[in-house]
Amino acid sequence: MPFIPHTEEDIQEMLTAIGVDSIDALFDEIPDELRCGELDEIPAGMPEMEVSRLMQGRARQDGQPLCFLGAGAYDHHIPAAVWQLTTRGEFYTAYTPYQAEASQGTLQLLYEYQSMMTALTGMDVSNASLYDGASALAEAVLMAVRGNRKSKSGRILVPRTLHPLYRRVTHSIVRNQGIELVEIDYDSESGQVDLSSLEQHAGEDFAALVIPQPNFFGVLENTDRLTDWAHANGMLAIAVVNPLAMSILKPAGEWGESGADICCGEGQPMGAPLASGGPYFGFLCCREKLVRQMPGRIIGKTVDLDGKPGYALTLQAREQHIRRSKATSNICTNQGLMVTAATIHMAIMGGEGLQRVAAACHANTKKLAQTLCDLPQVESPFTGPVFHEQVLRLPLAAKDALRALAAHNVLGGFDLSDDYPELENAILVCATELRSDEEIEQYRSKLERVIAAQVQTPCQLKPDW
Amino acid sequence: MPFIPHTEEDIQEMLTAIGVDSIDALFDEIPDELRCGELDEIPAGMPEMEVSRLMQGRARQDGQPLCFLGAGAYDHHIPAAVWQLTTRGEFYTAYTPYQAEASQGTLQLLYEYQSMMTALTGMDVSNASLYDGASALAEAVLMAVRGNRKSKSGRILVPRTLHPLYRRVTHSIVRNQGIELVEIDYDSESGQVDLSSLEQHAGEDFAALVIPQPNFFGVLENTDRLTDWAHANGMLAIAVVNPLAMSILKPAGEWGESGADICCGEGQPMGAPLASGGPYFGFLCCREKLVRQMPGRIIGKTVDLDGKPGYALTLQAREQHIRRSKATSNICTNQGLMVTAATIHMAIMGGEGLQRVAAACHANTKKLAQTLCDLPQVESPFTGPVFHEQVLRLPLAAKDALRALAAHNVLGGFDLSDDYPELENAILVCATELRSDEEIEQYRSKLERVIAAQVQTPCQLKPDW
Amino acid sequence: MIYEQSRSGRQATAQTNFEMPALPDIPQELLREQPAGLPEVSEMQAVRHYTRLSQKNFSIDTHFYPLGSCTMKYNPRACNSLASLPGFLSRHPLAPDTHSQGFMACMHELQEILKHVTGMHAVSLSPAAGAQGEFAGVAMIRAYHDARGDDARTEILVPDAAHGTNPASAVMCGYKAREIPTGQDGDIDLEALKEVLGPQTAGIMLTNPSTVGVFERRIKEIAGLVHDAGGLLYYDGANLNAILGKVRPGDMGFDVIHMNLHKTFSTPHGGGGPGAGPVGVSQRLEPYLPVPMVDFDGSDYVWLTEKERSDTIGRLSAFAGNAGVLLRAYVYARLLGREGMHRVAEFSSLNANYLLKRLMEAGFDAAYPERRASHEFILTLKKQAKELGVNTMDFAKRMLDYGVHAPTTYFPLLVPECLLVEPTETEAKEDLDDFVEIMKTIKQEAETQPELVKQAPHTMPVRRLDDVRAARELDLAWKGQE
Amino acid sequence: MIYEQSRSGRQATAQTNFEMPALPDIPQELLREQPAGLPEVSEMQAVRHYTRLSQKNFSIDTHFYPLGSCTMKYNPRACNSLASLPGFLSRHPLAPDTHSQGFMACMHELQEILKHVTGMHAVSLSPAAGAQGEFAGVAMIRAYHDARGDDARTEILVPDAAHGTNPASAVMCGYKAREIPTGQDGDIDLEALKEVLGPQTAGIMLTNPSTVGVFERRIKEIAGLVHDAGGLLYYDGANLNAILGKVRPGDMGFDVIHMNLHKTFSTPHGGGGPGAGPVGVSQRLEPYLPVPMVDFDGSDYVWLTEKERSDTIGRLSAFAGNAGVLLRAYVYARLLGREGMHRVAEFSSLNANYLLKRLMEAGFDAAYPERRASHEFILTLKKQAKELGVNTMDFAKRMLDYGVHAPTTYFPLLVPECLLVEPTETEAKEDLDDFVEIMKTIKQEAETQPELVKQAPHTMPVRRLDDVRAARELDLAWKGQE
Ligand SMILES: Cc1ncc(COP(=O)(O)O)c(C=O)c1O
Ligand SMILES: Cc1ncc(COP(=O)(O)O)c(C=O)c1O
Repeated sequence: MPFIPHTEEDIQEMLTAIGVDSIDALFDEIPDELRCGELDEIPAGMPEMEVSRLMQGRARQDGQPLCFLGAGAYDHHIPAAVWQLTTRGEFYTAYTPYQAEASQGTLQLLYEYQSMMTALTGMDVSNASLYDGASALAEAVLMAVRGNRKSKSGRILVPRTLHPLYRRVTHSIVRNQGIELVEIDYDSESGQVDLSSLEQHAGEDFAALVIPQPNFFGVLENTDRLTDWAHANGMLAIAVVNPLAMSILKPAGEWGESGADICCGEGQPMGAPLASGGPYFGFLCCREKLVRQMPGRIIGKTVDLDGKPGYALTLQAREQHIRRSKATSNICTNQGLMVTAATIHMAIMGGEGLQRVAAACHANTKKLAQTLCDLPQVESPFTGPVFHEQVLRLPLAAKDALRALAAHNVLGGFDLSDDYPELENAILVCATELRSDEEIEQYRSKLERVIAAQVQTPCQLKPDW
Repeated sequence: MPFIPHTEEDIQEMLTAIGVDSIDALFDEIPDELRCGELDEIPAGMPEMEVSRLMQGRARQDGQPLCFLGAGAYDHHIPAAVWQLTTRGEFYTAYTPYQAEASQGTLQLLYEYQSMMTALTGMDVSNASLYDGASALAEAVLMAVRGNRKSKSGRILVPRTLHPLYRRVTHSIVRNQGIELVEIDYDSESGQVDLSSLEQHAGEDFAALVIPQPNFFGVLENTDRLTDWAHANGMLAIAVVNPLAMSILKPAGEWGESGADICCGEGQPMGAPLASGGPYFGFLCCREKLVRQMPGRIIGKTVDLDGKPGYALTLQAREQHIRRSKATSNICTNQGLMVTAATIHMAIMGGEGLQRVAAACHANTKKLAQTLCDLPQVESPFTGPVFHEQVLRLPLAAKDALRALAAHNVLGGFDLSDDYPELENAILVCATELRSDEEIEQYRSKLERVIAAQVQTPCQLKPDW
Repeated sequence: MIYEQSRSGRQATAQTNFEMPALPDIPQELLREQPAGLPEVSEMQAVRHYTRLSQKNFSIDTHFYPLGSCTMKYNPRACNSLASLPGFLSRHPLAPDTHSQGFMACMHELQEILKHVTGMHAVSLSPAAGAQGEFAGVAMIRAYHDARGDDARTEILVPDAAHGTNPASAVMCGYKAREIPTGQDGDIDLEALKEVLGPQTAGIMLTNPSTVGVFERRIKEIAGLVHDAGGLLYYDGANLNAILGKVRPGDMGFDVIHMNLHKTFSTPHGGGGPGAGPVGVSQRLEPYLPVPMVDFDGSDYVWLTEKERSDTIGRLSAFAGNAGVLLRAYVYARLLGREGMHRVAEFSSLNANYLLKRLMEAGFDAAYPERRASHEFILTLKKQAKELGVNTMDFAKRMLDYGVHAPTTYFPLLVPECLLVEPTETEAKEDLDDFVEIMKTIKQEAETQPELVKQAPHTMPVRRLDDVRAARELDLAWKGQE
Repeated sequence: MIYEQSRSGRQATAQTNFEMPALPDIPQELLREQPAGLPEVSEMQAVRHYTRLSQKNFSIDTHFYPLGSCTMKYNPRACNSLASLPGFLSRHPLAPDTHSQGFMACMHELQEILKHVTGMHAVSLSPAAGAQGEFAGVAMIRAYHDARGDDARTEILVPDAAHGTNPASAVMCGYKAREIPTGQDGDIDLEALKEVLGPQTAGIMLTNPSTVGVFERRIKEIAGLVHDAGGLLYYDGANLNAILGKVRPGDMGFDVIHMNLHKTFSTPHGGGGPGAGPVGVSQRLEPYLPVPMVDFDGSDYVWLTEKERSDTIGRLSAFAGNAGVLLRAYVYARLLGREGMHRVAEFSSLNANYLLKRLMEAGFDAAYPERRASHEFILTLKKQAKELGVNTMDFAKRMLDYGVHAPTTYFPLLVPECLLVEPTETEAKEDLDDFVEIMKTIKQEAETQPELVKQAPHTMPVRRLDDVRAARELDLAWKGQE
């Protein structure tokens, strides 16, 4: 009986103590007609050895293609120490730290995390995580609607330069509360928020303006100007940032005259492997004045009976387990273990270490884009400065190019044509610090072949390789 | 400076405190002419990210061929828990437990290990490990020479059914002390020790007889008879056993009338991965009366000042750090971490669990041998019962067959022709519990092709594939 | 504090032992002036700090942890290592299907297993935790009513004993949450339910066994009543461990369910998460399931997204949810198989009923003494609190001194001075017996030296913490050495 | 004790959840009657037991561990994960060269790095630890003399301060070990050396810096004397950390050296091992190196075995030694590179000299106050022992209470009441300063409340253990519940 320690003798003694004949008798309050049968559709149990074989085969099956794909999930080096520590049983198998005295490990770590995130973003406070970057933005939007007392509209300005999946997730989550996301277009030259589209909404009632940095095109927005514009128009400024980019960029808390009000994003670049998209974690920071609108766990430092410092969950009156239907959110379980990894990751990398990584990503992406733009008819449509992703326009359909590259075991980037058809054959490429010069050259030479094949024999476009 | 925490300020303060100008001044007692230069032949340091890339490439390069090779190192399933626990920093980065009070984790674990090994082998006491199975046998031989007061010859009877590498290692280690290993032949029908060759030495002065179980051919020896013969002839009986086999076989401590005197072997099947041959660990158990002849660490249970049980290194007067040139051995560092893994492995598997694994190995090897013997001209030369390895004779040179199989990514077994040329084209095969029916069939079909190729076009023997 | 070990200029340079490229093309006004104020420590300092910090936690791997409603059972180590195989860790979430068949096969099979074990018609794996599953479920209820033009339904009913996420999730979906009372016997007050049911009822959220630890016997009748009123039934699967392989929510009449894989399927809780909260639905809610989902087209596994499923409530996270958690749950499901799943309910119930019986014999009061325990049960220390002035919190803190994590305290709210105890199936009888002895000892201490208990814990890294100060003098981030 | 949790019939069945095949073809008399008496526990019990047990250890990952002669420095976690890549773990030791080039490339490069950093002519990696390296080294010395027919050499000289393995290894090779005294200044007594050198001298084993923590200044002179007498020089590389990248044993005139990779190359000590003790030799000893070794033939890596190297002293373990440890050392060497290696000696010396200086200021006596410390140094607590009745062992035990592992005590034997302190380069200045404060505190305690120190430790899982009883009433294995 996998994972069940009971011996026959134990079972008999326990049944006797309870005063029943059989284990089945323990279910006697359940109406007979509800009892289910053998569940034959579920496979029989297997020993660990066989499950291992199965999973090894499955994992191998997917190959490990060369990754130039970002679009919200980035292939970074993670120091070996990070996960060797994170998977220690004491972190891995603890529950949410409800009993503070028996959970100082997790609690102190989370306090350290909050400290690091506020340092990185320049905000006053941080919570202890949300599910992922996209749902964190949804929570930030809800927070802004609650927090912006002046606005009654429940409307939010969202640029099209924001990740399309983030826009969809936010919409799915906030629409049932009647909140409306209003999109603003981008400048087709710079790839940044189009200031004239923005200006059209000046003076209207919006709870907040969402400001991505970098934006989905990899381009850096003029965050000072956008933040000040939002504030001037009675809106809160919600920053959606890449935490690695924050290590070199002006932190959200310092944008414009008075800084962003809320800063959220995807924590994955801080120690989470790509891992099919999760678990990652959403981070959420804000100005002190908004702290009571925050969703999720928050850890506070306090003292014990002897005056010794200690850590505990605090401001729980915001949360569902205390406030129930009046809570700031329904979130309960968050992404604690990912935060554990992120905290250790940030502690090991340090502020300057992250800068080196960020700068290396930037340099590699520039190198990649230049290398690819040397190919005939490959060009970079936007002029705005980028962080570690860049849009490229190809001489063939993005879908076809990417499929052909994948057949060569190269993940060539993100196909922009569904979300931004006006960009035509555009893809979004990314080269993190992990990509070597040889790998960049590999991409170039494969793309060259793909383009050549396309030009010469268009019928071969549907890859049969 | 990788792994060096000193800031510039630290360095200056420390130099000032010491009263020198520079770090270099700390080496002022070293004659100038001895100082070496820049060591340009050593490559420059690399960040962890690059070393990771390098090592991933190297590890991938060697493939993961299908393994039917044993010959002293076996491909077993290891429960995932084993190494996740073993690599916890508190086990992984501790030193030998010299300060008992600060090392109760390691010490208690080692005491548990000793308890498990004595249970498995049926011996009275166990040490806390030696380097590997082969060197453990060398130590057992030295121990027997010291321990057998009646024998003066320094001679040891060693059957040819013992692993040839074990014979070589033992020879390398004991020969400088003038100890002689005398070989006895095997019965060409059964594959067991040849009793008549043995009988020739009856009455001669030998310190010990070495008894492998199973022997190198995978065949089970008649251990009762051999043990009794040794004792009747004034020799100690040294058992060399596979610990997994011990889970189903009569334990060495119960062999014959009074049991083996010393029992040693390779611990690898208890939780150590194949890993290119190491680290594994040698185990060494003996009768209580020989305990003061034992080499290596031994842990004893005792009490503290309050009478509370605790564990400590004991009988240290046998060891080099106390007895120096009169120690039972020069061993100091042993294979503690492998023992940690083995202890956890045995605790999780339990006695019955190990039996299941052993029986599955046995059944798989029988299945493999039968399947292969269905091929034309493949036969099994020995009649003795086997554990989980078996000798097969092929219709082509073993070297060629194995090379051809390897080109098909199958490790087909161990080539016996160098060590036992009289067996002709013989190989030693092994199918552990990990080998599935499909894999056995894969071996069969590849061997079939190899044999067919050989028969039809002998010129193709030298594989150019 | 890691910051206390920080020194300006210190670095774990094995990580960043490379040149820092310049950033000439990024305008100065977009750059930060100083590196972020993260700790500056060596790699060893970080390793040592976090290793020692971890040792200050109670966890499944170190302690009995009978935290009711949380199903803290053994998290098999194989789940961790197999979900962490390099092929899985390196898979980009947007990798094309050609490079995803292995992963997608696992997901599809997990969908199928969860379908069968809950008796639902279809499953989507994407919700990241129980609460997000609840959100998805209620959003689907809303989408269903909306699709039928039945848009006057404004209320979701929740029992007063329900978990806080239930009403909170209803509100997130734009509903009002309306409480219904629990009867004396732990079952829902059926009369009260009948009274509040009506055309404004969008649905009801139930846990069964309920959060008071007993099986709602008249579930079929409730289902009938709610359905008759035009509402749908939501099953909060947090307590699925009690009935796994014994009864299926689908058979009870539920329309939608979420499962906490970090409970019933034993993925680790990680000190707060991540979890996974897949949702299962009956046929009529199937079109609304959150995306993405995995389908098998006869030869390949394919993703179903907004494109293929236009009625979906949408996407709840950027990618496919907590994939790594789902892989762990999949491994667990394959290790257990169908027989193993039956045994989960059997032995978690055996342990709970045994422990309850022994504690009652030891003089503790059950909240529902006439009822079978499910996989958990409630004690009430009302008597002790009143007679000895030692309350549930004191008991809980004292337990820590005895090396047992406290059960859930003061939840559900309707039972005064309650302890919700869930031993789970992976604990041995000896551990339950030890727990009984500890409870007896604390009771005796409460009688003879109440201060000892009221001041507990005494052996933890800190003594009892000042929560009021934590909330009043907010200190939420390190501001430098004081 | 894990056995105390054992119950007959309990099993961790996720591992062995399969039919037990019969064994019809094995004769009954060869089979055992009962399963071996191993513990019968659940997987969770094992996990919990060994997790908690581990927490009772001091270790580098948790504590400052200045154990002299042991070089307890940070063990980079990358070394562990990269040596544990599936490709490396699954490689069979007898796999053909076609399936071994990746592994062999690492081994060959490691041989080269070790050659260059020690200044030797050739290196074999196979010895499993320092002592086995010593054995190999002395066996090569013997093989060398034997090959020249110079077989009257019966003695190996070892300083009185030498590690116990030195004389023991000499004896394992059939030699007599003869001690030579250390002078007042910590260097070898050269006159005494001259006296014992002669035609019976096979060689001398030295550590430099020596085990008294100072650099043997007249090493060149010693080398000349020994060589003139026809003997060879053995370098015990346990203290290589002190000179890595600064001085090379080959340049000092040594003929053979072993290196403790589990010290200088920072592979973990694992609570007792495994280590790795590669040997390097001068040209004349090259033919005798232990096998196997890795060679590069211009296109492929190939093994050198007994076949190719007929003069070898042979094979010391069945396969190629502690391969996994060697991989860890290789990773470490690549992370550090040549610059990193220079810094090892620099910063380990800086730390040692700083700590010594501060402790002397605090009133502690250095054994060799006039000398530079190398990477370690010796204090003598003679004065304290005499005046206060608090000896070195008491100091050591009290340190544990302050969260620092004790330095090596009572070694080397020639310095009374000594502590051999080796901070290593990976400790931060703050930790050294803390150590000084702790030593001061204990000194003060020894003066004012000596019993507190003599009874120490007070905060460990056990108090001081009865070693005499351990040796007298031998209890070496669990014999069942008493
Ligand atoms: C009864 C019940 N419902 C819902 C939840 C919410 O699940 P989660 O924490 O995964 O969001 C929980 C667990 O916390 C619970 O116990
Ligand atoms: C000076 C010295 N020589 C030799 C050794 C022996 O090395 P090992 O323990 O690896 O056998 C040691 C370490 O214990 C040592 O400190």
